[in-house]
Amino acid sequence: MEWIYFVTCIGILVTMVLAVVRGLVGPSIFDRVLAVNMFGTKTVLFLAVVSFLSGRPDFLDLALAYALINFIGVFAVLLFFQSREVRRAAEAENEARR
Amino acid sequence: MTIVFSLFLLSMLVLVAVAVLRTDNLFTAVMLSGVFSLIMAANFFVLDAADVALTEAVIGAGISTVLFLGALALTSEQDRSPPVGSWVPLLTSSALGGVIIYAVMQAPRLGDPNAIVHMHVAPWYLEKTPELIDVPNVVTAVLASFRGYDTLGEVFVVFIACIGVMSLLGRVRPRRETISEETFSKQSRNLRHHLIPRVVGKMLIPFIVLFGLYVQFHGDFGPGGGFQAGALVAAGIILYALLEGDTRARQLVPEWFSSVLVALGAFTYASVGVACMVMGGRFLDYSVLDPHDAIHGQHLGILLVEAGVGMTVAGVMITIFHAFARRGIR
Amino acid sequence: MTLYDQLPALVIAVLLFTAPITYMMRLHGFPWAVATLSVVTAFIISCSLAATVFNGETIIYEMGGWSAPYGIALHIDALSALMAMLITGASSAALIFGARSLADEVGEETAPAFFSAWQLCTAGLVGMVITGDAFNIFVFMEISSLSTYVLVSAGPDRRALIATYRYIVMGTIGATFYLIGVGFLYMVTGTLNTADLAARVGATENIRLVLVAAGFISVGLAVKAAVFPMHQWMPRAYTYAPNAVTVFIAAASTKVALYVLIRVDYAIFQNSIANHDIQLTLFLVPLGVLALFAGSLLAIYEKNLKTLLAYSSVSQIGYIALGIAMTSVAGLTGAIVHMFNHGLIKGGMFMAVACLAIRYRSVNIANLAGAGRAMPWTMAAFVIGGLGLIGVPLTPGFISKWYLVLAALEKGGAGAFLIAIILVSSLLAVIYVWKVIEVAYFKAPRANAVPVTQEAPLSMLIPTWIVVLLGIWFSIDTRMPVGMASRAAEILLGVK
Amino acid sequence: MDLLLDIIASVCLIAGAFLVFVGGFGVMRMPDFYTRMHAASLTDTGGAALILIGLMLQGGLTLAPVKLIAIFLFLFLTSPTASYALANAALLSGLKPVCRNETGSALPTGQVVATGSPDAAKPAGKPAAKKTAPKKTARKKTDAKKAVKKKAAKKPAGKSARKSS
Amino acid sequence: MEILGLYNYVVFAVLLMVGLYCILARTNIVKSIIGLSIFQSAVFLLYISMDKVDGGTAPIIQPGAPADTIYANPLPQVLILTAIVVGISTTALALAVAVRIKEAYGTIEEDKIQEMDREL
Repeated sequence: MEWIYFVTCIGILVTMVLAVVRGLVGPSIFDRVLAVNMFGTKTVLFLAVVSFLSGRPDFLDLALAYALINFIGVFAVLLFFQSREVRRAAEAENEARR
Repeated sequence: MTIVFSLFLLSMLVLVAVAVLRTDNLFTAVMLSGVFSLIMAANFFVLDAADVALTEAVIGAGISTVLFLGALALTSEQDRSPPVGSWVPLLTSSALGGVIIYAVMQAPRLGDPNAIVHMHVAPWYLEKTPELIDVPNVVTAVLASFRGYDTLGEVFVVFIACIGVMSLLGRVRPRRETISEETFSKQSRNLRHHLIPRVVGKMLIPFIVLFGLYVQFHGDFGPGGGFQAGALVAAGIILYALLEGDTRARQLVPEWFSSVLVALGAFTYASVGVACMVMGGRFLDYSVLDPHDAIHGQHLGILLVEAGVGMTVAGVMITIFHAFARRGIR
Repeated sequence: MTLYDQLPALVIAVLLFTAPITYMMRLHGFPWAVATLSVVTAFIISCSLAATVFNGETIIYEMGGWSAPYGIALHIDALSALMAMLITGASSAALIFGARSLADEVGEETAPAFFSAWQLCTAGLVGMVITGDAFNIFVFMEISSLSTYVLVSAGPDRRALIATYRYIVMGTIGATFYLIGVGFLYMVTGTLNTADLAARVGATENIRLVLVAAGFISVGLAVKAAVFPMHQWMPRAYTYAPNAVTVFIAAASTKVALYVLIRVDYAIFQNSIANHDIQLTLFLVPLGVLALFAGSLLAIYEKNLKTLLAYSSVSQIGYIALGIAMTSVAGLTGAIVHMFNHGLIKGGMFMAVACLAIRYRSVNIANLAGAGRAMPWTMAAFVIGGLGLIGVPLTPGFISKWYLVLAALEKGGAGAFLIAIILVSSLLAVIYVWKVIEVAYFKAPRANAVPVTQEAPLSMLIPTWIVVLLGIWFSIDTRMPVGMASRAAEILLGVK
Repeated sequence: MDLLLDIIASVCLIAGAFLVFVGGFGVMRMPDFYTRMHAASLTDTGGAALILIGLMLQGGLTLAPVKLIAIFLFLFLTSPTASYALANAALLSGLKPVCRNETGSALPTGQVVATGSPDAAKPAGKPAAKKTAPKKTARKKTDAKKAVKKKAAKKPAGKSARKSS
Repeated sequence: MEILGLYNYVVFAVLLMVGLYCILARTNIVKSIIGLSIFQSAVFLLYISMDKVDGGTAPIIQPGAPADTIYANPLPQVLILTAIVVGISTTALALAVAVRIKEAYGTIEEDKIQEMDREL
């Protein structure tokens, strides 16, 4: 059973690398956010499998916490995008006045 | 096994760090530094540091990303640093790296059971904790009791950060940006019109807070404790603030309440210490809290102290978040 | 346990316990009152601690009842008691002195946060000097630095913000370097208690790690102490902080970093690394000499009085660094006495500057023309302080320089070179002090300037003069500072 | 019985890992943001579900399966929500989905063409599409997917948005 | 294997370099603060790498665990818990200062701020 966990872990890790590469490449900002979000879910899975692999399933708490935190991050980003439009408009107005 | 995982995770870490350095877009940098924290946390978990992994995930990836985004919203998104012409930074940092690599070549390899680190103090903690404190989580025991004085200091570090942010952003009114009514009316500082996220998010908030409380009180038995719990509860409130807007969140958790929480938590910790002195022990010697049973006294002390930590951290994170969120363009 | 046994913990507990209370005070004047009360209490406690350890005893107080190295132990000897006295004394003096000027500079609304930060800053600095645990030093270092950032950022000018930012960056780098050093030490010894570290570092085979740890700790603390090329954060921070804050941090904060440097280097590395005295000399003597000249020269060309004094601090820190680098009892005594005396001198001078600022509204030297006549008492205090910087006999600066010269004489040929440098830099000090005196006493005020006719308020003048007179007292009756310093030096060097 | 459980769990885990990997691969290879998101979010839920079920089978009668179910529910709720929110934000800010025309050449991808109003009630997609119509025809001729992509990559998404508004 | 066992420390060194370079070379204040947080995180890695013991598990004693279970070293973990909280406090304070700088100067580029100060 051990090596099944191990293979699963490696699969998830490779996916994490792919997500990171997407995060680095972009091209748009949304791609990066997508990559970050996806990376978060993969981390949750990774932690869950590793906690079984190391024989300490009581550490699933961590995976749970990650899932929650990841979710909040996406909303923060969303709100940031939303406020950005207004900020841009304000900046443009200020510059026009100058 | 550990080495294989570490290889992956650490290489990613370097990759992300270099990308953070190279990008000109600060938003990208912030997102990537969130990923950086997540990788770091996963790596901590692989290295058997469950408590630290939880803290790094909640604080590093969660709260600090939110804070950075809040700060970006108030400053600027573009890094307009001139192209680097000076060689001083490069030289300094390479010298630093060189010196460290020179030194760590003598360090014991990862996981070496014969390393001196595992010989002196650490086995004592592992051996004596069940006997002296009787708490399964040795990290909690060391944190709250053996090195409780450090933790006291740490609570005050968070406390002072809160004071500092409040005195910088809280009360001094920002210069009013002049924008037209039209732009102003478009400004919405919540996600109330996004129906699905709002419903799902609000559904989750009670669970997040509940989970925070679980982490708080389960900290003696599993990974967790005051810091993680405080940050999680704060994350729940922050989620509410993101969904419903800052104003409503401040109706839910009034400003006076969170600042009372901050002061009360720090005060609780310090007064537990003083209470120990009054009852005839040394500062922060919880054994004297129960005159009949030293171990029970330790339990009581750890419970109170962790509660103080949790209160302070939760209060501080909420207060800091509000301080940033409130300071939008008006 | 009697109250007397609890004193070492009480000095911290009093400050930490009341800081949240101060923060919750919303009534006019109360935050200041609570802060002053707790800081003065801490001062009294440190004085009684100093009385206990005056004869060379060491108090060990085990926090939480856990014995070192498993728990954290406070470790108080003559040196730490002297420093604790300096810190709490400077803090209370600056608070009492600053009641008026802080009310001016810090708004009513930010007052609770500000005074709470002040208390925590004091607590952090005291915590650093009385603890016997390497990591605990880091924690308290962060308390003191974070609260210092808050204090500096309260300055009225917008440049205070940028000064704070620079200070945060440099301070964090310094603290992180220290943390790295401690990490390496922990790696080779498995302990964090300083006494235990001292015993175990010598036994290690991984000498590279120890050496690099020593390097990181020294550089990190040198950044914190503003030793010459790492001093950039300091002049701005001193200049744009509120005046009373400058009094406090100039008197106490950089000295504490130097204290930790002395403590860690002498207690841990000096006995365990071969030829470490030479390494220390090679590290600190060039920096000290450079600091003496660069600091003085920068001060000579400076137009702002506060910045001028800050640069003079850079050069005075050079003296202390030289004293530390000599690794002899006389040199170390000189360094420790100078830490104490320079705290007194600079504290007094910045107090005088604050008095000037409250009337003149600007501390540009050019604007101070005629101050000698308008504010005779303030300027007299300033001049006495300036004489102390130069090192004229009967001022505190003379005593410390005397010990430094004695230590240099022991060194033979190289010592003569050092003596020459000390003399030259004293002459440079004459120039920059004279620059201020000339403007204040011998220049007529500008025609268009608003004439200042009033002396500073008594609430500020009296503390200033108390500090100045204390300085003179300690230069005549040198038993307390020199006695404690030489005892501390003997303990550190293991000569008895 | 144990063996059977092990086998089912192994199959679940491997299948889950494979799905997860496919998702990652898709995120790397798909041509534009929306298709990438499709790859990520679909396989995210599927792969996660399989892996978590596999672990549940191994957990036995302890607290672990309960926690796994909690994680599963969380992911099941939050992952699509996050995807929705993100797609919504992308669409509102004017990021256009790619669509193929008859010749098979792809249109510019990942480029922000117009600033949508943050107001959700407004159908922001349509006006944005109209505005960019001339641009499209111009680009079609070049028929060089890579070149366009490069351009898009060079320009941070925000800049062009500000210019066009 | 021996060299791989030191990989953690090498990465620690590289991260420190990246962080320090980011602080020193970039004039953008927020970017420098991000660099500062990377710089601090690197130290976390140093400490946590020390705590691992081969075949060990996290130092949370399980009720039914065999007596010879190996546990990781708890002390570095405690220290780093403290350091993480110190790190976020510093970051928060620095960001607050950055926001105020933006409001006072209208920019967060240090070189521009320096020019503006020189004009005074």
